[in-house]
Parts: sequence; structure tokens; C-alpha cells
Amino acid sequence: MKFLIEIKKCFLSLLSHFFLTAVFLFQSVISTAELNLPDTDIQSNSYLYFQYDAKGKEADGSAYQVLKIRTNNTAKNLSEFDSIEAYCRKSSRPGKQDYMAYRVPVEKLNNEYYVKIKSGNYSIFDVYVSGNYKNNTYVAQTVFYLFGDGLKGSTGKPGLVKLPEYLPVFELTESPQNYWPQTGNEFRFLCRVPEGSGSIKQMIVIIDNKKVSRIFTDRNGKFEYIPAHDIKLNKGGTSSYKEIILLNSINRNGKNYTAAFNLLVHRSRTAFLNVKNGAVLFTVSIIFFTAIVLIKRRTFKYK
Amino acid sequence: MNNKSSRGKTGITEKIFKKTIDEYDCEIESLKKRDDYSPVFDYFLNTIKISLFPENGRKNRVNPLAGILCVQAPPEILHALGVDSIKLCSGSIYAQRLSSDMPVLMCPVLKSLAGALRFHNSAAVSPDCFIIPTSCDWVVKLPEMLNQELPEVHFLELPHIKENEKSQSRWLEEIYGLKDRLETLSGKKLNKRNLRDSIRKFSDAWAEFNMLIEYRRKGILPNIWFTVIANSFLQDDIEKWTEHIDIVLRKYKQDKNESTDSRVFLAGSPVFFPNLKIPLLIEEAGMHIIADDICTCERIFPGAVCCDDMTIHGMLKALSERYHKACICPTFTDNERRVNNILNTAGTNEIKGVIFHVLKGCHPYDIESITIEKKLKERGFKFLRIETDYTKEDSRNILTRLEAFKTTL
Amino acid sequence: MIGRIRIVTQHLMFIFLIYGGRAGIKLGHSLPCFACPYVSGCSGHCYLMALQGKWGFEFAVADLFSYEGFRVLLYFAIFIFLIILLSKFWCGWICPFGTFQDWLAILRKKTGIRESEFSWKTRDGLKKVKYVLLAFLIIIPVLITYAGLHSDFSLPFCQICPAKPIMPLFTGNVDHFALDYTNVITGTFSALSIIIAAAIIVGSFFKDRFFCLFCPMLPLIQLFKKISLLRFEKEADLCSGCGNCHRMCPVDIRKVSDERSNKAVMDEDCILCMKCQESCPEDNVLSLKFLKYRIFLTSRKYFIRNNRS
Amino acid sequence: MGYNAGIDLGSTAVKVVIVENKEMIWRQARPTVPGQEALAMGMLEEGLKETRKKRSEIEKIAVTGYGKNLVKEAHTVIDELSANAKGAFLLSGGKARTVINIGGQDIKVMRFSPEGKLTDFKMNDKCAAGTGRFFEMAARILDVPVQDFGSLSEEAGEPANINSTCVVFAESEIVSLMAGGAETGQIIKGLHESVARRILSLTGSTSLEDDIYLDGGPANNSGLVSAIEDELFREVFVFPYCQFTVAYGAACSVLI
Repeated sequence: MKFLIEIKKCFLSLLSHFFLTAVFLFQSVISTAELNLPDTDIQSNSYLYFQYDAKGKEADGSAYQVLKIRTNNTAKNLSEFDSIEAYCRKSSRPGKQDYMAYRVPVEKLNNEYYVKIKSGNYSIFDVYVSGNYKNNTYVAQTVFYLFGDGLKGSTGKPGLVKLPEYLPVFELTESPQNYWPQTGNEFRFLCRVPEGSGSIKQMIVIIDNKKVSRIFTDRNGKFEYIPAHDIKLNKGGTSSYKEIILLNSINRNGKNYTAAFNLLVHRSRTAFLNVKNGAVLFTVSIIFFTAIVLIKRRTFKYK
Repeated sequence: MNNKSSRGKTGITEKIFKKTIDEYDCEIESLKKRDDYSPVFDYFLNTIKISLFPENGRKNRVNPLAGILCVQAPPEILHALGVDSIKLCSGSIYAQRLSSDMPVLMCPVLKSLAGALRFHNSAAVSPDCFIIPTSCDWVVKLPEMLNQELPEVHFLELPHIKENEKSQSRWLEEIYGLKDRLETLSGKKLNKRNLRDSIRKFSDAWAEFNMLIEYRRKGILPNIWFTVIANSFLQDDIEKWTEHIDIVLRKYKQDKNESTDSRVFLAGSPVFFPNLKIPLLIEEAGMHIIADDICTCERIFPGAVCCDDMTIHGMLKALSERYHKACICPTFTDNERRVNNILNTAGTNEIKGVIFHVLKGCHPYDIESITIEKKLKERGFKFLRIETDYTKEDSRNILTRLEAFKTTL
Repeated sequence: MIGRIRIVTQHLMFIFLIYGGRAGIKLGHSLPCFACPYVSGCSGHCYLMALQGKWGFEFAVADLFSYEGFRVLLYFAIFIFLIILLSKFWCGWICPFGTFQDWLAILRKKTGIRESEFSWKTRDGLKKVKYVLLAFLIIIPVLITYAGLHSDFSLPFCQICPAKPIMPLFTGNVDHFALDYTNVITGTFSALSIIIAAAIIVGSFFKDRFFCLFCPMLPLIQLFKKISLLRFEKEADLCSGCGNCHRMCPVDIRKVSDERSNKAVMDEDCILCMKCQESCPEDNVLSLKFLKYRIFLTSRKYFIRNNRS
Repeated sequence: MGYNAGIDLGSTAVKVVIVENKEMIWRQARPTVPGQEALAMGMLEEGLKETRKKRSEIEKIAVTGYGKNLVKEAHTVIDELSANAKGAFLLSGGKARTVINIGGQDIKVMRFSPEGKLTDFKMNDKCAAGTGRFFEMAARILDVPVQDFGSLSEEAGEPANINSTCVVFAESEIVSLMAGGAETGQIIKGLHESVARRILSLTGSTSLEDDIYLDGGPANNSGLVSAIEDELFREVFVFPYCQFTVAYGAACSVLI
């Protein structure tokens, strides 16, 4: 009996499949209701962050990613920052990181600052940029993959340097999809801060320059963040993405250190799959086509 | 012997019947006197007479009996349903006397057959059913001419166009019709197993028969015995026939190829026992028939039925296609493959001459001889057309021509 | 005899292509058969995916004279090479989806259900479907790149290909049988994919190699028939027209039986299963050659041996 | 150089020739009777006597014709058509390509290669229409010797209309024509035309190659020859000893 009810439920939901998908189009907000938390000092602070820009392949087969360096505060011009430095780390997979990195040049074009990361093979890149403004140190960070498949695997061994110790960094320790971060995935972070700065207990999630939520560390001192599904992403194509900025800040010796981690997420590939409905559709189709064949197939008539 | 027709008629029928038996016996005797005679042929010489005594065909048996004419009706279906068969062809001159009321220009095979059917009609046991594909006009009008003396004729309407969907499915319908007819006759149902077994038996028979053809090609097996064996097809149980072919094959297995010259191809109208006039005259003229495309000799059955779909429908379809599409009977509209067959067989077997046998009144072959002559001559083959009937008066004349033909090879 | 060799080859290739990746075998992205990339741990990919996506027309147009363009051509060249080498052998002997269809056909034969037939007209009409599919799978990616078509239309053929839901089943993956509610396009494609998979499964059960009648790989392979090292020829003069070959043909090619003058009888639908050759009772009619070497020639002797009870 | 003899045991006449190096030095024809082999040997003896030769000088005896297998003394037995071809070819000096032989029972049309080898032929069936028999029958009814047929038909005007070439039917037709008052010459001319038509139907006028030669007994009949010429639209040649071509050919076949 229970089984029958289950089947019936499946069938009904199957019937409503097209209706539902149509409804999706018109729904603008479902899951990502904004949290209007009171402003804190962290948010009122300025921060430096990455914005994903052009991505593509070079003629030689290597892949590149351009990252723009922005500040949230339009009043603060990047040119007023001193010593904007960019570092890059190549690592094979999340969680296996060392602190050795190499410098990447920060380029400037039309008053815009950016870095361009290029790879001839398949690699993960941790990119950092730091800039000082008055008494504050700002760090922007992100992690992404490049699927280079070119003639030149990598351009020699770059001169490795140690990351400046004062940099507070996010460390993505666990990510379920190894190259295709999606909404609904569980991301875990560790925040490393310079020696003697205490520990960071909270961070802020910023989407579209708006504070969305605040995350606190768990017992292990890790942050856990699950990006919510987004109807805009769903409606967009397979490669549409959104950027989420995770922000933390500490004060040490009267100096403010602010780190912004840019998490790029795509729409979820699996969250909207319904195998049960699919199976019902499949069964119904099998029955339907078998019936068609049996009824319509050419029978040899002799009488 | 007769309880059906009137007394006066019986007397004549009986006399002619005796004469016919004598004719058969005489021919058998003369064959037995040949140098190349061997007792292995006795079985075939005996079974060939069965068509005269249909009741012998089912001695100690309870199966129904069907007379079958022409090569387009698949005997596999008969066999599968346990229906015994006899081949209806007739080569008897005497039997023709009983059909003297029929058109003068009638094809001798049918004329002789019509007479022979009148024996059957007056015999104690006659076939329960006659299965006749409508391969020529004589055949179509035969029951009418026999004035409904035949108990039951099942015509298979033969589509004269082969490579066309409509006619193929039309012929399949006829095969289904045959199946239904035979099912009511035998009281059995055609099932997958018996049809498959039957197809296999005939395939095996064909495989053996094919070896026989090979032996003749090599010049090991004399043509006349090949003709006798082919003529006895379907007169008795197919398995027995196959067994005896195997015995013949074993006898000739040790023989080496005889390099025969004057190899000829015999094409055209049916040659059926006891009318072995043409093959014997060819032999007398010193030529060897290495191959033929005669429907009572090499073409007696197509064999080689194979199908992927082993359902009844699949197998019936396979049979219907096999017996229809590759048949090179001149009754079909487009018979290019008949010429191709002659050309290929002749080409691969060092045959230089083709003798085309036309029975007077056998229109399809008569008509086709013209086109075939043209095409064969184009390809450099010698061609001799001999138009004759069952009578022996023209033997000298034919022999003169055959002798001269031999010198042209 | 050949039938048995073929079945063994088909199964070995099935295992090899579906599970071979787990043993570290990588045959690349250019296989001219339905070795579905959605099967995790497969050892090679169907070229249709490369053609629609990364290494297809989409990129070829933009960067033809670059390294990327070179890769597009390279994969295409490998594809051509594989076709030239084995031609339709890919279909009848290697394609795992073909093998899957053959299983269904065997199942049908075991259950004693008769095979469905198409009328000649319908059969000829179906021939066009694969060209339509081929056109779509070439045009849509181009439209995505240059005309702003929604990117969820990418890999349009893969999205509706019946191999996509069915083949991953052999590695225990049922995900592709799911309806995808992400948006209207994915929902429609996933529903279509499931319906088509069902149709093809039912179709292949009732009709040998049902999907092969629509497979867009066939016209691609056919393009290179002329330069292929494999030759399938008919000596039409020797043919008796018995129709065995046509009847045995899983894809119902009439030409092989009815052709009267032309030597070339390898139809675009041909899958080189060699069933026609096995069922031909005449000597020297159908020949399969690799370069000048004869692989198989029909003969009455073989036929008799093969059909002996 | 030896001599050879050729014997043609035909259906209506037995022909014997003696040949010396392709030269016909003696010939004779007699109507066929039962025991024709003895007759033939007798004729040969006669010929030897007339040419003053001894039997031992005859190297080979070649026999042909319907009764060819009856002669025990024969060294060579050859079929009529080949012998005829050979004879006609040699007699025409290698020019002949087609020969029409009108025999006692059959009509044969032969074609041969430039080397004189028989390549193709046509021959009537068992029906004797248009053969020597036909003229014999007509001669009997008209009471005119066959030898006069030629001259009579040449003198005649319009030919009588004879439709049938069948011996049986033509007989009644002739009788009714005679009753209707037709002249003998006209009837004979009509007969010639009907025979010529019959020959034409056997050959088909187009398939014949030049030069066409006529032989066999009835070829002596000039009326028939011109009728055939009219029918074939071509010139037809007749050998001087047209009755003996076959016997001559048989004798010569031994030579080469």
C-alpha cells in the first residue's frame, strides 16, 4: 500500500515536472533571503578583493585567468595603496598546501589593477594580493583551477618566496567537488593568522557587496560554509557562476588586517536531479513504447 | 484398381497405364544396362516410379499425401506438417494419350501430367491435395482442362516480379495460405520446432545434393545418373533420399577428376524421367553435360534457407523469399540472373557450349531462348537451341545437330 | 564461425571500453563508436562528444591556426585514422552500445517474439533522421558560441543520446536517469533523454540494432568509405538474388541483395557484422578486403558448414 | 598421292565421290534404297572401275549422312554439317561464309569462320517442309519431272499463291490450284516462293553473311535459286556439283 502511494506521489510529481520548471523561471527569490545583520566594524571596514575576469585559452593551449583587484570602497582608490603585491601558489589539491609561493606581477590598465595567471597544464592556484593603506593591511585571496593543456607544461620553476608572515590566509581544507565548486556544497575553511594575533572566531559572507550572513567557527576552529542555491545561477548556463566573498579581520598591534576570500561557485549539478521521477518517467515510457510497438507494428495479415 | 470412373473408360485407362509402366520399366532397364550403372542407383530408379503409384508413397503410413508441381512451393512446410509429397512432373509419352482431348500445342510436360493425373484419379489412392504454383499458363488452366477431375488443387499465385515489396509480401501471403491449407489437411499445427527441423533436414539434403553437383562438375558422376537422382527428389522421404545420396557420394569419393572435353551446359525446359531423350542424345553425340539450370535437375530445390528470426513468421518469410527471389524460372519478368548463372557456371567450369532445350509449347522457355541466345553469343559461347517434344522420331535430326554442335566447340 | 568470433570480440571490447579506464587505459576522445564518456572509468570516448564540444567546430573556427586548432584537427585526424583502419568494424564489432542492443535482440530471440519489420518506404525514410541529428549536433554548438544560444544547449546530442543514461548503468550509475529540475532546458533535455532511452530499449528489443538506424556516427564514417582500407564489395553478376543477406542483415540493407551492377554495396547503415557474408550461399559474391588482403569471401562450402545441423 | 573417297548416305540419295588431292575426280548419286551401305560400296567399286584405280589406292573412306554409322569400311565418320561446311568452303575457294543446304529431309544453314570452320548453324525440326521431299511430292502431283521445275518457273508469269509449306497441306492446295486452271509453271513458281520463305524464316535474312552459297540436290533448280535471291535480297551462288558438296567435304576432311 505504502509502495503504491509512493508510486502515485512520484507520478504526480512527474506530471508537475514541466509546470515546476516553468515556475522556476518566474521565481526570483527562493532560498537566498538576505540576512540583515547589524553592521559591524568588520563590514564598515574597507577590504580588498578579487573579481574574476576574462578566462580562456591561449593559442598554445595554456589556460589563463584574469583576476581584477578591487576595493569595496569606491572612495579608496587603489593607487593610494602602497606596495600592492601578488603571490601565487600552485598546489595539487586543497588542503595540501605549503607556504611557499611565487610573486606574480600586478598589472595596471586604465586605472584597473589585475593579475593574470597562466598555466600550461592542469593545476590549482591559490592567489594572494596584499596592499597596505595607512595602518591597514588588506589581503585578497582566491582558489581556482586552470585546465591548461598546452605545448609547454609549465614555464620553468619560478623563484619561490615565503609568503609574508603577516598575511592572514584562508585555507580551504575540504571541498566536495574538486574542481567545480557548486551551490549546496559544503566548504570548510581554516583561517591562519599571523603569529600572536589570537584567533579568528567569525567571518562575514558578502554577496554582491552586501553582507549576507556571519559564520562562526566550530569546535575544531573551522568555518563551515554552504552556499545557498541561486535561481539566477540555475537559469543561467552551465558555466554561469557567482562570487561570494568571505571576509575576516583582526587587529594586531593597532594594525588592522583584513582578508577577503573570493569563492566562485557554480550552480549545483546534483541538487535538482530527481532519479525517482526519472525512473517513473522511464517506466512509463517503456510501457508506452512497448504498447505502441505491439499495437502499431506491422502484422502480417493473411485471411 | 479403379472404383471411381466408369468401366469402359477404365479399360483404356488401364491399358495406357500399363503401357506407361512398361515405358518406365523399359527406360529403367536400359539405364541398368549402362556401363556406369551401379546398384547404388537402384533406390532412385525405384522411387522415381512412385509418382505412378501414389499409394506406394504412403504404404504403411497414415500421412496425407500432396502432389507438388514446380519448384516455387516450399516442401519444407509439407514435411514439417507431416504431409508426404510426390513430385507431379511427368515425362511419359504414353500418359499423353490420356490427355489427347487437350490442346495440340500443349506443353508435353503438362500434357503428360494431365494424363498421369487421370491415372491418379482412377487409382485407389490419389493425392489428397495438389499444390501448384501458377508458373505458366498451362499450369493455370490444367485443372479446368481436366474438367474438375482433380480432387483438390491449391494454387499458389506466383508474383512474376521478384524484387519489389508488394510481390514479395504477396508471395508470403501465398505461403501463409499454403500453411493454412496444409494445416487443415494434416490436422496438425505448424510449430517452431517442426518447421525448424524440417528446414534443417532440407538444408542437409541440399548440402549432399550440392556435393553431387560438384561431382558432376568434375566429371566424376555421369550426368544421366545425376538427372535420375534429381528427378526422384520428393518422391520419397527426404531423409531417405539424403541417405542414398550419401551412399552415391561415397561410391564416387575415390574417383579422380576425369578431364572431359566437350563440356556443355544444358539449359531450358524440364527433363523428367522417363523422357531422358535430350541428355542421352547429347551423350551419344559425345558431349558431357557438366551443369544445367533445369528445374527438375540442378534447380530441383534451392536449399540454403537461413534466417535470423526463428519464429514461425521469420522462417516462413525465409522460405518464401528463398523459393521466390532466387528462382530463375523464365516465368518471371526480369530474369537477368538466369543468364548470369549460365555465364558464371560455364565460365568457371570450362564449358564452351550451351544447349537450350525447348519443349514444344513450353512458352516461357521458348520466349527466353531468344534473349539468352543473344546474350550468350555476345559473350562468345556456342549456343544450340533444340525444340522438341517427347516423341523420338526426331532423334536422328537432333543427333545430327548435336554432332555438328560438338565440332563447333 | 564468424558470428562466434564476433560475439566474443564484442564482449571483450565491451569490457575493455567500459571498464578499461580502471586499468589505466586511455584511448582518447576520438573513438568512432559509442564509448560513452559519461561512464566513469571508461577507456575511451565517443568522438561525437569531442565534435560537439571542446574539440569540435566551436573551437575549430576561432583558432584553427593555433595549438588549440591543431588539437581540433589532431582529434579529427585520429578519428579519421581509426575509421580508415577499421571502418564500420567499429559499429558491428566494437561499439559497446551496439553490443547492448545485440543483447536485447538475443533476449527477443530467446523469448520467441518475432522481429518487427519496416515497410521499404519507412525504412528508406528513417535514413534521413541521422543526417538531421548530425546537422543539429554540428550547428547547435556553433550557435552557442556565435549566436548566443543558451549554454545549456551544449552537447545537445549527448544530452539526448540513449547511451548516456544506459551505458553508465554498467558501472552502477543511475544518475542519468534522473529528471533535472535545474531549469526548463535541462528539465526538457533530461526528460527527452529518458524517453528516448526507453524508446531505443523497446525499439532494439523488437528490432535488431534499432538505434543504428539513427546513429549520426554512421554518416561520419561513411564520409571516409572511399579512402578506407577496408573494402566490402559485391560481384553482382555472381549473385543469385536469394535474399538471404537482406533478411539476415540487422539493419535491413536491401542493396546488398538487390544490387545488380554496382560493386560498392557498403551502405551508410552497414555495420560490417558480416552476417550477409555468412548467409550467402554463392561463391565469391561478397568480399571483404583489407588493402589487397582478403578477409572473407563468401562461399557455398562455408555456408554449408555454417548451417549444418 | 593417294585417293580418298567420300560417301554421303542421305535421306533421299546416296552420293559417292572420289577425290584426288582436293580434286573431285569422280562422282555419282543414286536414290536411297534399303541396304544403302551396300549400295554405297557398290557405287564406290563402280567409281574405282571407271577411274581405273585399285581399291588399295583409296587411302581413306569418309562417311557422312544419316546412315553414316552403317558403313563398316569407313575410316572416318563425320557429321553432315561439318562435312558440308568443309566441302562448301573448299569448293568456293575459301570465299563462302554462309551455305544453305537443301537436303532431302532438312534445310541447313551454316556459317563458318574464315578458316572454314563451322561456327554456327540452323536446322529445321522434324518437319520436312521446304526440302527435297516437298519438290518430289509436287512433281508427282503436277506430273512434271523435278529437273524441269527450273525452266518451267522461269517461263511462267505471275506466281500462284501457295500459303502452305507443309507437304500435306501444300498437296491439297496444288490440287485445288490445278482445278482452278492455274498453269503448271505458275504453280511451280509459287512453290519456289513458298520454299524460299520457309528458308528465310529459318535464317532470318539479316543474320546471313555474304557470300551465300546454295547446295544440295534442289539447288540445281534455277527457279528456286532466283526465288531465294528475291527473298534474301542478295545474290546467291550455286556450286557446279551442288549435290556432292557434302560427300566431297567428307572426303576432304580426311586430308587435312
